[in-house]
Amino acid sequence: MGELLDWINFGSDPMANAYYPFDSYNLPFDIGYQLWEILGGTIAWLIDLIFPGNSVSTWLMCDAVSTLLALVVFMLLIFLVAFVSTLIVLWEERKCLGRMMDRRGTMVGMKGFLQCVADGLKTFQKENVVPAKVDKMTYMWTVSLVIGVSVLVLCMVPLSSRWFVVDYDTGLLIIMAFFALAPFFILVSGWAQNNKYSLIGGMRAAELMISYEVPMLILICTTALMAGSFNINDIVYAQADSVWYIVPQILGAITFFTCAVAEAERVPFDIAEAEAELVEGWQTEYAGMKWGLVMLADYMRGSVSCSMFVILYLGGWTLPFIGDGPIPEIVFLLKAYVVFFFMSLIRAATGRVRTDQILNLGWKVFMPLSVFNLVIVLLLMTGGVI
Amino acid sequence: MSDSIVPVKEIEEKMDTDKMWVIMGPQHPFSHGLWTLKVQLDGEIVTDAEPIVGYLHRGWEKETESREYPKIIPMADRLCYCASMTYTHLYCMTVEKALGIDIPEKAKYIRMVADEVCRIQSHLMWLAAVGTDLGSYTVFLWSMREREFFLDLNVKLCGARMTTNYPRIGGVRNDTTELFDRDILRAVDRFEKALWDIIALIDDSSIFVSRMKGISFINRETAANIGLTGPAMRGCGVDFDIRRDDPYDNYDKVDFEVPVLKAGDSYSRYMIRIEEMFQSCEIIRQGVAKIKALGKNAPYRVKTPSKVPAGTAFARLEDPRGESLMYLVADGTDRPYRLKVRSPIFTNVSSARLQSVGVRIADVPAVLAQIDMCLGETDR
Amino acid sequence: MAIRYLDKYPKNLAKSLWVMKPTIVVLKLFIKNIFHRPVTVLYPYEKEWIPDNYRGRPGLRFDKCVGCGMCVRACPTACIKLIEVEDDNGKAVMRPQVNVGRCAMCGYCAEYCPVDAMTVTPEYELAEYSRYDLLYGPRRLHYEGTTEGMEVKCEVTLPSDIANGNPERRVSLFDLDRPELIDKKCIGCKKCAKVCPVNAIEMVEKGVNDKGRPILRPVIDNVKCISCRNCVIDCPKDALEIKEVL
Amino acid sequence: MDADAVYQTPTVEEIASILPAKFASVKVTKTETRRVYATVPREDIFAVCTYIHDNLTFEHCTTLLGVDYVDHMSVVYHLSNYYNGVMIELVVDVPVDDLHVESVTSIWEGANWHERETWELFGIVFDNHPKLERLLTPKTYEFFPFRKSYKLRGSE
Repeated sequence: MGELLDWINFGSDPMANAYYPFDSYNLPFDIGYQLWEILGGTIAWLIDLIFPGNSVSTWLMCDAVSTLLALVVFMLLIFLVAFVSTLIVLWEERKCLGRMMDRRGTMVGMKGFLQCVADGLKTFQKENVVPAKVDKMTYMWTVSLVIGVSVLVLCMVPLSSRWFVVDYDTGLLIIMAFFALAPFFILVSGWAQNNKYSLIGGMRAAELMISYEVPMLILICTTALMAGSFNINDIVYAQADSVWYIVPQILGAITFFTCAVAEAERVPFDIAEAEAELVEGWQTEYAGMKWGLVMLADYMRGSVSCSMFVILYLGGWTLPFIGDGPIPEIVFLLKAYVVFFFMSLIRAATGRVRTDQILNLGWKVFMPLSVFNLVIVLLLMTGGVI
Repeated sequence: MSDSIVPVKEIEEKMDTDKMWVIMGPQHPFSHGLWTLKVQLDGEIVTDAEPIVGYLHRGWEKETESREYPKIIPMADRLCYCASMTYTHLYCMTVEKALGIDIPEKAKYIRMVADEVCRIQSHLMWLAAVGTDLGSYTVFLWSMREREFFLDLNVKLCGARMTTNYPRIGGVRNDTTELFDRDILRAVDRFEKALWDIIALIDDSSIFVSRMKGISFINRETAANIGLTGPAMRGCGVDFDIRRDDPYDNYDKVDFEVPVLKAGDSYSRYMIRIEEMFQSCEIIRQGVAKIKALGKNAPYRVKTPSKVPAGTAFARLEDPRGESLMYLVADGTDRPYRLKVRSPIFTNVSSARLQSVGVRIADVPAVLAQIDMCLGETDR
Repeated sequence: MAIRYLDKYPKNLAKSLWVMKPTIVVLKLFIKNIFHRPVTVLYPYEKEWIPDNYRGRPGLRFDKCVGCGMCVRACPTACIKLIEVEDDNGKAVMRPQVNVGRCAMCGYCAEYCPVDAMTVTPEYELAEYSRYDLLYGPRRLHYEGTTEGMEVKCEVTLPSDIANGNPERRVSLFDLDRPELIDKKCIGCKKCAKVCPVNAIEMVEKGVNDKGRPILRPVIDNVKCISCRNCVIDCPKDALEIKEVL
Repeated sequence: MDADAVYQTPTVEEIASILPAKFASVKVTKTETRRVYATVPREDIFAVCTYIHDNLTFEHCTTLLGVDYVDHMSVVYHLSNYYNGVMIELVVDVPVDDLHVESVTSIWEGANWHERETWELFGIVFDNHPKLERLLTPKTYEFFPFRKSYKLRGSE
């Protein structure tokens, strides 16, 4: 028995918890932990009120359980922030593209932001059509996997040194590995739809991947070489200590930007869903909410591409002369939006390249450029400039 | 091949690699209208193609046989939604030829100016289609924006945007209006500036140029033989323009250049049309000056008899898309006995196989956009 | 005239190997559009200005109409029909009814109206819930604010005038052609006088025939006549013929 | 006038004199500026067209159409020269009971679809045509809709 406030130990330090899952301070976990303290404390108090002296209440408030359930809240929080930032990216593209094309862009509520919500609701209400001759299991699973992988990789991008999911030493590699998974599912999905356009689209996704993946990894390794670590925190703070890597690696930054556009399958590299010749490419047979989710996944990948660019070349969440600042998460997101603006600009200004051109570009232009970039970095490092 | 460790050829034979027929259309983003292109693909490369048209066949020619001559003018508008003015013009020219009458100078100049407005507007429609076919929505919207100013000119001239119903047998429907006189030169000046922006978007972009340059070559002899006409033909090196070489309606009294390129690839066919828009602007400027010089009271429409004497007549003109011809058989009544329309696209699209074989499937829209498809006149 | 675009392009492809210039052009428009409005017209809320001669649905000035049926004959889609309505004095008159669902907005009815009662109107929002609602009766065809610019004049120049060196004379198409009587065929049935919408035909006695009955022959008042050809079409013996002035 | 020489820019007068000289059956009915009108019996049409294409350099077959005159049918050829804009109109009369004309597709590939169209709308068979199939109308049609014997519903 006791008062409600006795059960809620709000403001306790999560890091003092014996089961604290991270090595350093984690803001979303802290928020989640406090939320769970309020929520779980209330539940425990209620249970104790009904069954006085039971052990469930105390079990609920023990270190292990509260960490576990706080993690659930933490996950929801991470996803929510990532999701809303994706919606902002979506809105930004639609509005900016509209202005670039001399039209108005979205118009529904809040300068058009609510159009995303309206579209989501509309696709959600649509009938779930499964074409008769598709391979049903693969058809459903691949699209789930594409979306799942995109959500996963989106949530794994740290927004600051205190807003992260994993903080491994190979964090960058893990993100890139998950990021590169989607084209495999697209390939399978293209086959499963029993549609010639989808099949060609799926093949093209694979073709696209082999052209940009290698230079992209070389560029990442170059940055890791400069920072001396694959840890994202280390990379960001190494840039804060010296100079943003876009300055010494300007060539690499441009190449990475182009590869990131290809990675996100956006114009000019959206050959997998080239609407002029392939109707909608590998998404042809997906309708309703499935299509809506696939589109959302596209923007998630675009948002992740921008985040990676910010981490690798624009000093992440730090600002020059200021360092972390009071709200580094906002700084990070704003930087990502600026990068995304340039992606929209490229989309408005260019057309679609051909499949053989992207292969040529990947292996004959990007590959030498990235190696050249590596050489420059090595020379700079041996020269002791950095 | 022979010295590779894996017997590639053998494997390929065992793999039973079939070629794939992909049926693009009739509802496909690349087919601007209702038509089908069956393409046979070997991987991504087109090995065979077959165009299928006729989804929009309305029996236009048969239907004219049961209508009086003036009533066919609104019908001729509906032959092509982008170039309605030229078809109406062509029809009136044909009937005037059968009647053996000459129309007033002012009507000729007005028709010429209206035709060139129509040509610019049609070419802009084509430019928009090229933009989407090459994956850029910006080009589409910018061209459509420019096109709007010319549709407004149409409204000011005759009250309708696309189905103009403006030329009449023996002249034109009305004199140029004050609004038209005021706006036409302004619109043309404005358009030329805006067109350079669109050109900067396409011709200064390596992506667009590399998509169009060096694919789908057609040489001069083939282009003439397969009946390719219009800008597509001039892009293949045939130096012929009906406006210059077989002039009708005072085109011989204005000064303009006919752009011709010898390269014969998709890009040269594209460039011809862009240049033609600039030349049309020139023609409009000169034509408007000539109309002004003729004065307000000059006749613009003569009275014509309602019955056409028996006999045959044909006239041809340079449509935005190529050479169009109408052949009229009159039997002395107020209705035509037979009216045949030679649509340029009908012949141009029959060369779709020649144009698309050997290119990649990604280039099929880009190549066939240069035909400037319009199904109303193709199927009639 | 000079070739203007082909002289500048194609440039060396190596020089244009970048997408910089298009990007700058697009960025320029973007920055411009932050301060200016885009060219889009938000249609249901804003509307484009349209001139008076815009060809929307046909309009009718009821009091001017004489019910001659020229619009019916000129209509290429056969969407106009003459129906009987009461005019302001309660008299039954024939007035056109337009099926706007079939109307092609060609403006022929306004052009061929001899008394300019039919006009074009700038009204283009014509969607209705049923096809019946698309039938515009003579009263409904009336358009508030009909101006002079909405009338379509049909003025022609005669080829003979041009040949005679008088090319600036323009005549209304309806002041030219007049029906002409072929006296042998006429049976004096008065039908032409009945169908004439402007009462331009008067039956005049011209002597007496063998049986002693009066011979009636139509006499056409060329000033009143609007060359609507009703008499020619309705003549049972084809005794009237339009004489085309050229 | 050498009938076998190759003229790149034949004038109207040259055409009007050469054609009847080369083929006795060809009758030039009318000439205008840049226009020549002629009639050809159907036996000679292929030879005349080959000659016009090869020797008079008429590279382009603008159109080819059929007309149903009830008592006979006509096939009208419009051929144009790309060097001076001269057009030749050839009229070939075909009796109703034997609607056969030699195809000119092997001379001008551009005539291919026009011949197909004329066949499907009038039933005039073009011999040696590579692919005489229905083009605009459905493949199941068994009649020829543009003949005068085919009445439209509203026209009667």
